[in-house]
Amino acid sequence: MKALLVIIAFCGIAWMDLPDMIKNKQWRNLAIYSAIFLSVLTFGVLVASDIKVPSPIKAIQVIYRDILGLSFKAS
Amino acid sequence: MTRNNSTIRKGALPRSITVFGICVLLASFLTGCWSQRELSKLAIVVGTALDIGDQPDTLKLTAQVVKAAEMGASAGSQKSSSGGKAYVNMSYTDRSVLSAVRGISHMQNRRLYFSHNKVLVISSELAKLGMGKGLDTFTRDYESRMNIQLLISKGKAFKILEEDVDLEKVPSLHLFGMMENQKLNSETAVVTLRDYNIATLSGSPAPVVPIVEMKKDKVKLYGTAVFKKGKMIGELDKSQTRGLLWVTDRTRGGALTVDTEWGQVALEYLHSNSSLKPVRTKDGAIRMELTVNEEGAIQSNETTEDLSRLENVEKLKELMKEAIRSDIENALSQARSLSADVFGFGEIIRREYPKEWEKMKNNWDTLFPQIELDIRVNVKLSSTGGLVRPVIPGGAQ
Amino acid sequence: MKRRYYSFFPQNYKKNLAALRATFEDSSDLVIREFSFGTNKDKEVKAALIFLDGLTNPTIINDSIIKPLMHDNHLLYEEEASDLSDLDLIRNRLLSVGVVKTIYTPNEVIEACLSGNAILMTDGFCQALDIGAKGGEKRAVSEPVSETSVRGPREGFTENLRTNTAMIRRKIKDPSLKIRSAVIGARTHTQVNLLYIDGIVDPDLVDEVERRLKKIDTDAILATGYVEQYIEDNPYTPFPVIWCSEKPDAVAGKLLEGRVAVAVDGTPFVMTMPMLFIENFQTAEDYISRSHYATSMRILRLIAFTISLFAPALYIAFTTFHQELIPTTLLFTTAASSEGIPFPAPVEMGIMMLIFEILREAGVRMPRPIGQTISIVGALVMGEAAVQAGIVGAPVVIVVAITAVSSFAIPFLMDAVSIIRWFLLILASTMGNLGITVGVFILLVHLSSLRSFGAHYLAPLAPFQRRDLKDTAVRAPLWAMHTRPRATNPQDLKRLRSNPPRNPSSSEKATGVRNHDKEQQYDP
Amino acid sequence: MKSTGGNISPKDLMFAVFCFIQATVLRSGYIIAVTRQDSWAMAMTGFLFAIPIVAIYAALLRKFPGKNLIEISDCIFGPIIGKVVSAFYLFFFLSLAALNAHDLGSFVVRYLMPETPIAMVLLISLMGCAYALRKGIENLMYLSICLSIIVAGAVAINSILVLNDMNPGFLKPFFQMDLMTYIQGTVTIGAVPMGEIIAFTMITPMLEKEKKVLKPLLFGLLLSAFSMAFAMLRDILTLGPLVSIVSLPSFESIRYVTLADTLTRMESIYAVVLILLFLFKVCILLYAFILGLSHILGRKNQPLPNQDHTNPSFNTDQPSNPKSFPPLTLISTALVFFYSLIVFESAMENIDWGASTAPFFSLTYELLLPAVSLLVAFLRKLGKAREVRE
Repeated sequence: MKALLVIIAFCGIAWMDLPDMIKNKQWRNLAIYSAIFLSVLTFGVLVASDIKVPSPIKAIQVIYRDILGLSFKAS
Repeated sequence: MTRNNSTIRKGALPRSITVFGICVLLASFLTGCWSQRELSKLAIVVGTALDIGDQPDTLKLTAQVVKAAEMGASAGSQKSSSGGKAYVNMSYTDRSVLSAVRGISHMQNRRLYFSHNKVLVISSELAKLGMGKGLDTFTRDYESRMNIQLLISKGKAFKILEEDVDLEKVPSLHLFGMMENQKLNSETAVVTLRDYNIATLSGSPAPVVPIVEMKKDKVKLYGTAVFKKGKMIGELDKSQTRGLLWVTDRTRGGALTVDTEWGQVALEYLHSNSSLKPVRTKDGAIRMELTVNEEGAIQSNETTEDLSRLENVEKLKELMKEAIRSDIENALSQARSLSADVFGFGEIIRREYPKEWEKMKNNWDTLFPQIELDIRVNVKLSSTGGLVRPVIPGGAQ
Repeated sequence: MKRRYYSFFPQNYKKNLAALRATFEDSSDLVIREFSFGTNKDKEVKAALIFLDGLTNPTIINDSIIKPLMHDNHLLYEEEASDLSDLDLIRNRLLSVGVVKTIYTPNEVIEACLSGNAILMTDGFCQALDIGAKGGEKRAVSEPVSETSVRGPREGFTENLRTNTAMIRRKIKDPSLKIRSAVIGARTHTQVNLLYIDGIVDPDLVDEVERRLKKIDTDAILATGYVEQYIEDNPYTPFPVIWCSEKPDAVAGKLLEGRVAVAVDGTPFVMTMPMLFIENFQTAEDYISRSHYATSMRILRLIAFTISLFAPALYIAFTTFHQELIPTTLLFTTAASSEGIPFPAPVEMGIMMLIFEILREAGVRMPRPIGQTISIVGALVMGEAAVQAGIVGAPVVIVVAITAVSSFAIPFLMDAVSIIRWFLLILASTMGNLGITVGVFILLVHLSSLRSFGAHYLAPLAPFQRRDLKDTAVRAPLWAMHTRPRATNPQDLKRLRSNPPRNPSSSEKATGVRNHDKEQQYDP
Repeated sequence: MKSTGGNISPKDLMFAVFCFIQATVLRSGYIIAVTRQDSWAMAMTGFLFAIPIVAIYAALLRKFPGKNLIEISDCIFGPIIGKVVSAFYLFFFLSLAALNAHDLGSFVVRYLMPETPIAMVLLISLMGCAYALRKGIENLMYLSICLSIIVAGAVAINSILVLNDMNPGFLKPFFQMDLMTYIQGTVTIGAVPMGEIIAFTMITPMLEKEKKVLKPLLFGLLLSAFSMAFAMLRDILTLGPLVSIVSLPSFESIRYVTLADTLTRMESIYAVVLILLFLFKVCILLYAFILGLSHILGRKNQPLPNQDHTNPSFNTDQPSNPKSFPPLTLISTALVFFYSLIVFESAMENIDWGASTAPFFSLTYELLLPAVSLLVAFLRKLGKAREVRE
């Protein structure tokens, strides 16, 4: 259900962005755009369908705190 | 981002308007049932009472809910009032405050709404067992505020909310107004949840909360409850409470009747301020120095003596000083016997002498009764009110 | 689109007339008055005066054109009188009319005819004379309906372009007030004038306005609003980005601030541009009344704007999301009035707002006496009855009423506000305070992104221009507003010659004695 | 017309910095929990800590006038390493945008609309941001002074209203904690809210006088430091020891406002201002991300997307420049939306991150990378050396 909403929203985004590029025949931009569009769409669908996507912030925290040892002690 | 007029002219803007509009509309349908609370679906709580439940380890929560229609009737609404009570008390017994609230909503078609909660009454039995359970919910919850009035009841707390009120329509509002009014009397320590929390968090935690009791369907202020480690351990009576207020600079006014050689004279406290300072003596011990500056007035004179004479004024001043000093000493001895730092000596020492405090804080309970308090009272009697001399028979001659 | 023009037959008078008749076929208001004149019989000249009845002034036609030709030719010198067929002679010696022009093409004939001139064609010539005989019925100058003034001038523009420009000219007696002219509309041939003060206005601005006017390619311009929609920068904004007024003094004021005015024939409104958002809150009266009063009125209008924009949304947000914000006692009353109302608060509000909009529209379009009845029926009866019947709560009626009254205090923004109000209402009823905040954010960014002929719409506020704040929420005394607003980028920034500006009393103190002497000298 | 279209005055930039940092006042809870009643001083020391950071940005921007951070690192490190460095920056901007959006969302959910899912809150807020970005960042920057006035007014009014509840005793004892605590406070304030103005290095090429960067940035920072210290003082004075245990001190302190029993509970009004500021901040960060992404993906030697419309109203009929950048606004906003949804699972994680790792994470991008860039530029003798010497 939520994933469906995400897809609908992305259709809206595409509807707003694509016509200009197609009209102006910017095929390179279109290709880049589609690549980003699809990856964000995948990301969004994953988030929306409650599949646990690990937060990059978590990874950074592990790198900084546990590997580099850089962290303040939380009060 | 790249604002381009030619595209806008050709219809990119209508497109974004369409999409935005659809999104807002969708959002409105989706959010419709989330945070929105219709006024007519709310039960506005204005007072809460906490008692010990009948089962072990439970508490009984009583919420006083206002019947808006009855309240509104006075404000000129067309709806006729049925003449009934303007409030309903709802109770539920459960293991925590939150589950009791949920319990009440199981029985009602409306949701309890705590944002306008004004007073929280806790029964002394519960207070003696420990306050933490109830208060944390009220502090943490986003709906409830920290400026609600805190009260301890002698006897059952929910009884307090069933007070027979005359001028107000709802007991809780009456209680709230009553507490606001006490600032002028200076015989009650008016304590909000925030004050209680700050006192608890301070260096020497011994918060106080006023006590109320029911007498013949009317609520009466009784004194002050003293807490330590979240449990009620004792009480201060009215004079001791006033002493406490003198020390903590919270006296705002009040009346004092003194017995003079000529008879009774009523004095009024007009303006007062006090300062409490820790002083380090030569041997390294810390004493407290209290200076009370008081400005008073003669309020009534039942005697035939001319009180405007300066030597009489001096006598009255002495009596006033004595009264203040005895209030403070009373309070101090009670605090010492309870070993509870209700005055916040510890906190003041922590602020002024943090290093010494580090050493003292661990055995503060034993140190506190030994802390000396120097009391200095300065009294001024500034006026004799509207009369210079009393009305005495034949006084005009 | 191209008109079907007849071709001019050189020197063939009869054919020309016939062709003209064919062009104006089925136009019963066309008058072709054929006559002949001359001093001696064999040299009589056949001529025709062509005009559209109703557009021309009969007095000019009779007394200044036909009469001199037919009766006054004895006043000519003899050698002239012998040959009257010379058009230049007629033009120079006979016609006692101010504006006479020789024209050569059939297009010009038709255009002149349509714009209310009389055309004199004589036999044997391929030219014609375009004689200014404009006239016909027109409304007298009267007090403007849309803006009334207490202390200011009471005259308002009329539908006649020349009258309008004359009124402005009468205010600004300076040759540097320029009036450029253009004709727009393939069918309507509407005369459009562009006014500006040379030396104050930014020349680029004039060129830009003219360029945009020339770009208009339409067949009809019937009012200022038509031109406005063709030349404005942001077609999709609800806010007015071109200012217009019915009052010559207001327009003159705008011209003096370095703006360009566009007057369109047939409308009693003159537009000025560029427009700033703050102009919605300014009235001509502000500059006439004392500055304290004007300032308080400005602030009042700003408050009215805020109320009429946000009141319904805030009411909904407060009563359905943030009840903690309502004072306890007020909450009880509000809750009491919403007991037993069948609709959720946003729907309730929507219904009342809809009713109000309908009432307003009905009141505006109806003749005035009926309009009043409608407002009484609507406001009193419906509001009261709706509350009595328990359809809406009394607070909602109050809020809508406040909203309505406030929106009347800001007539320029009324249209914009009445749309945005709905947008905010929807946001508030879905997201409460957050919705309103996001709405405000969008509104601010939208306003900030608007441009009116290159000027930032939100100008003295965003981009912030401290020195221009003197004429925003505060209306500083005139002597303190010594510069024109920078947003219009005027060539001549200084309004006052004396620099730095002085409080009049302080300058009087300095030269007080001398002034006093002078005054006495001139006193009779 | 020679209007200021597309050009941002130094004053605008200065107040934009103020608004940008002011949004983070809410997050002062991280520091107040550590340095307690001395936190107000941390705002000032944090400012001192931020001065060298800002100086590095200013030096970089001076060396490469008219270029933004991404272009500068391209210049310094060459096309390949430059891209990698740029990607790091981009990740930082993206994370900051997501973190701030999450802050906004969790704030609204916790205090204004507890039953609404955070996704809806983020959606509507980010829609507002996307709209602003499509309209052009300069329009937002123009608003900064107005916004600052509103903010200052709101803060002043609220502070006056809580004046009655203040107790100066709460400030004592002064400076009695470990030195380490104060260093932590200083670094946290210097890095987390203040250093984040690195996002403005993406906007400075749009400045009216692009060389005058240091002054507005520094004065903006100073202004924010003062106002932050002021807000913290207010919170400490009103909340006392409570200040270190409540989650949002500056919000909690305003909940005490009681004026004549009617003007109570002003915090929803204050919340409006805070949300506005958050939207402003997220917009700036998002813009930095989008512009950077466009630069990485776009073709070389093309004009900046915002510079070819210096005066948008007057070239309505001219053919627009062929856009060399794909329209990334909406899709990037969507990315931030999903990122901020997953960024933290709970408020506790958020607090832990903010207090422990965030300063170091931020400093890597705010101090380390620019400093290395500057060093490399010096070694490779790039940029306008003459200007640096001045």
